[in-house]
Amino acid sequence: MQNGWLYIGLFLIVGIIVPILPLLFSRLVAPRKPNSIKQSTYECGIKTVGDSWVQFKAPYYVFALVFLVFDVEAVLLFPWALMLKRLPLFVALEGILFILILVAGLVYAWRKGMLEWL
Amino acid sequence: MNLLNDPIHFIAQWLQGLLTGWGLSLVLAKVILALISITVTILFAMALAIFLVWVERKVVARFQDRIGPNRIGPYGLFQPLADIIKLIGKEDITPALADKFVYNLAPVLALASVILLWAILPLAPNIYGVDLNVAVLYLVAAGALGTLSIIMAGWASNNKYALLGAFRTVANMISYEIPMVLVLLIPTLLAGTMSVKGITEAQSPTWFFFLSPLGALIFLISAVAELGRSPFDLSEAESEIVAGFHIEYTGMKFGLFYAGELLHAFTFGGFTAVLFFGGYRFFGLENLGPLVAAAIFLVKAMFGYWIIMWIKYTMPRIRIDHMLAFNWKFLTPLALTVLMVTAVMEKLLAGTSPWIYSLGLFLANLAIALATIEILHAFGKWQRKTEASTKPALQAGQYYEEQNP
Amino acid sequence: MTPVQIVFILCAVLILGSALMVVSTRKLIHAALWLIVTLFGVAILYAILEAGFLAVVQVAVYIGAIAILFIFAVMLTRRELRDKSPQLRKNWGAAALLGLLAFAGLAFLVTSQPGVGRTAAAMPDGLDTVQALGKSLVSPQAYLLPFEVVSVLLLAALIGAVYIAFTRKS
Amino acid sequence: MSIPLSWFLILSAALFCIGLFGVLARKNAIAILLGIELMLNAVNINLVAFWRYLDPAQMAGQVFVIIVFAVAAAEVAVGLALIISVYRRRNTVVADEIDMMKW
Repeated sequence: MQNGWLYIGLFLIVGIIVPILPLLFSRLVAPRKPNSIKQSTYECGIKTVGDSWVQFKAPYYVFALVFLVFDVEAVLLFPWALMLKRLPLFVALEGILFILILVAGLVYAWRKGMLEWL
Repeated sequence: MNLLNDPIHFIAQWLQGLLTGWGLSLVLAKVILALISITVTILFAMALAIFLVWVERKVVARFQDRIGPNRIGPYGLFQPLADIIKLIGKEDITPALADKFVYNLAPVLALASVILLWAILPLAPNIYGVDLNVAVLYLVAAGALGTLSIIMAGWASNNKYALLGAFRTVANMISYEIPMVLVLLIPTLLAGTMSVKGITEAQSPTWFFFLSPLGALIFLISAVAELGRSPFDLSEAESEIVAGFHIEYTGMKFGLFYAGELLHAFTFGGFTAVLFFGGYRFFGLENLGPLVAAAIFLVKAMFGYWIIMWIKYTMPRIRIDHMLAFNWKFLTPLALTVLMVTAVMEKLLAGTSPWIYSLGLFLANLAIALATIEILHAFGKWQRKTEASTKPALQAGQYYEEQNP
Repeated sequence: MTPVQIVFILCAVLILGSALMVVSTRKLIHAALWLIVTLFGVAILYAILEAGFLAVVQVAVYIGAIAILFIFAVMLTRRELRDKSPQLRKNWGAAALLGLLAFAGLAFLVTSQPGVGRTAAAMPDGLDTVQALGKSLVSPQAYLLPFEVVSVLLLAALIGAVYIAFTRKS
Repeated sequence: MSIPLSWFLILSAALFCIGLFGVLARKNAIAILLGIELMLNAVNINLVAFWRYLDPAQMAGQVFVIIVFAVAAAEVAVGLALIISVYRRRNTVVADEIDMMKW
């Protein structure tokens, strides 16, 4: 199994090097005449106002939150799904109990109106 | 093993013999071979990405009743090469206020996260990078790197449009990741393994598409959303946030994002084929030889890619609130239901004959689909009724009179 | 030095260096990005330890969800605290001293135990760790109860977080 | 595998102490949570190393790590929600300024 991960590691290294090559090549051949107007922030020709790193609205965070909880849940279900075929029926019911407990959370967020984009 | 039947392994064996013949140790020879195979795989993927630019432009032209590129080379086949030459020759503009390192890393990471998927894609029974026993989760993990690259691009550009686009895309991608991961559980539990090769082999009597058509559908929808393609292409809503997270990227860096998107779409087509349509299997035709199997796989992947393109060029863009509501209030509950029902049905029908097993699962999916449609129907009716009772439709001139009494 | 040891040392340098950047860099968003590097390094460690499932989950959950949540939170709270002001408390020297002392103590404890110089035995033949993990998670004799409790914990976290952060002001 | 167990333990101790330093020394509450993440990861490295070196057939180590993942997710979700909530009321994320409950 370790050999497999070694292969993945090599794949990652080569996979990062290969996209860099055209960038380097482009660096060699492309013209480079920077000036301050060219390098300014592109906002459709209108002058930039204020800091670009603006503050965001809270719903983004709510969705990230619900996502985090369900992502962990789904990932934890993988060992269960893997073994389902080899174990008796009540194992399926355990997984369903696991899912239903979390569905309560989704229902709660829904009822509270947290899934609205407002 | 001979040259005509299985050229790839033939060449690999020959090379290994050559390298050990030079006095290299077996481990080193194997590492060098692995490096060569990795490089070949990645170059193949890149060449495919270039080819996909042409495919995409041709197909969209056909959808829109045009001809598409037809000047350079036969059928305009060399058009992408000309595009690449153009992109390489373009000046690389970096915004003065950008966070340079993160800004340059983001496009590389975006493409690398897609290329990484090719490490586990089984092209044929014996042509695959590595047969991980957690391959299905590996797909999710590589997707996480893609999400990261978008946030990095949006943030490092120091541009409000870019940041807004990145945040929208990420909100969209992470939301649709939930139904996708839930649906990935279905092939896992049907096959009893997480290795993609194992899943392909497990689809020997029936494709998982017939055991779980709803699962395949949800996977396709969430894959389209994951890719940020139309109708879920909020990241680049031209009328609102210009080009989205890659607005500040020029030249080849933009090209990397673009190539990454196309290759990602094709790769997801490939994974749809592997997880639900039997991968390289096609009525025993794959036994003819690895090249035939690889061709079958690529055709299936291209078909999946074609469906993704079909959706892209047919549907209008969806508003962000609709999109998130569609995911959280419809797709996720549906995916959970399908998962639970499949798990129970799988256990109940485990001992029966393959025919009853397949038919039972298929009918269960059909029942869920019908129930869903009925619920949606009733809900729509109810909503229309409540809206009609609370807000009577405006008569002509009524609005004006209300505003100007 | 075997190749695995070299990989381990590179990986350790990556983890510790990026962890130092996490606690010392001035821009909070950079700290979050460095945390991602640390998490990735830890994932590589898991792969070295032949815990493939954990390595992939580390990337999928930690980088794909937790780090993204951090970045979102940084974006949501950045109006007031400018990145120009000092990011460390005044008594950071004491904290650094405490950290060093704790490390010295832990390192002494660890190295003084018998048997820490051992190297790992080969994995037992035919053991698929993911399957063994699945089996122990769902069997009532092993870890079924923690498995279900995790679900309750996540439910509590979801409800709590939604309630705390987003009770709409009336 | 030719790495001594002590290497992993020392690496994890170092990571833990860096995290401890972060928790104690950073002003920003979010940065403090980042430090806690480092500490949790240090614990995880220990758990996985012990699983691998003592008895790979016994899955306790991996199960613990998975539970730590879930706990970390819950902790981050609630912790960041608290920080955001405080930020919306008091307009600050500096831990020292959030002192209303001190007395």
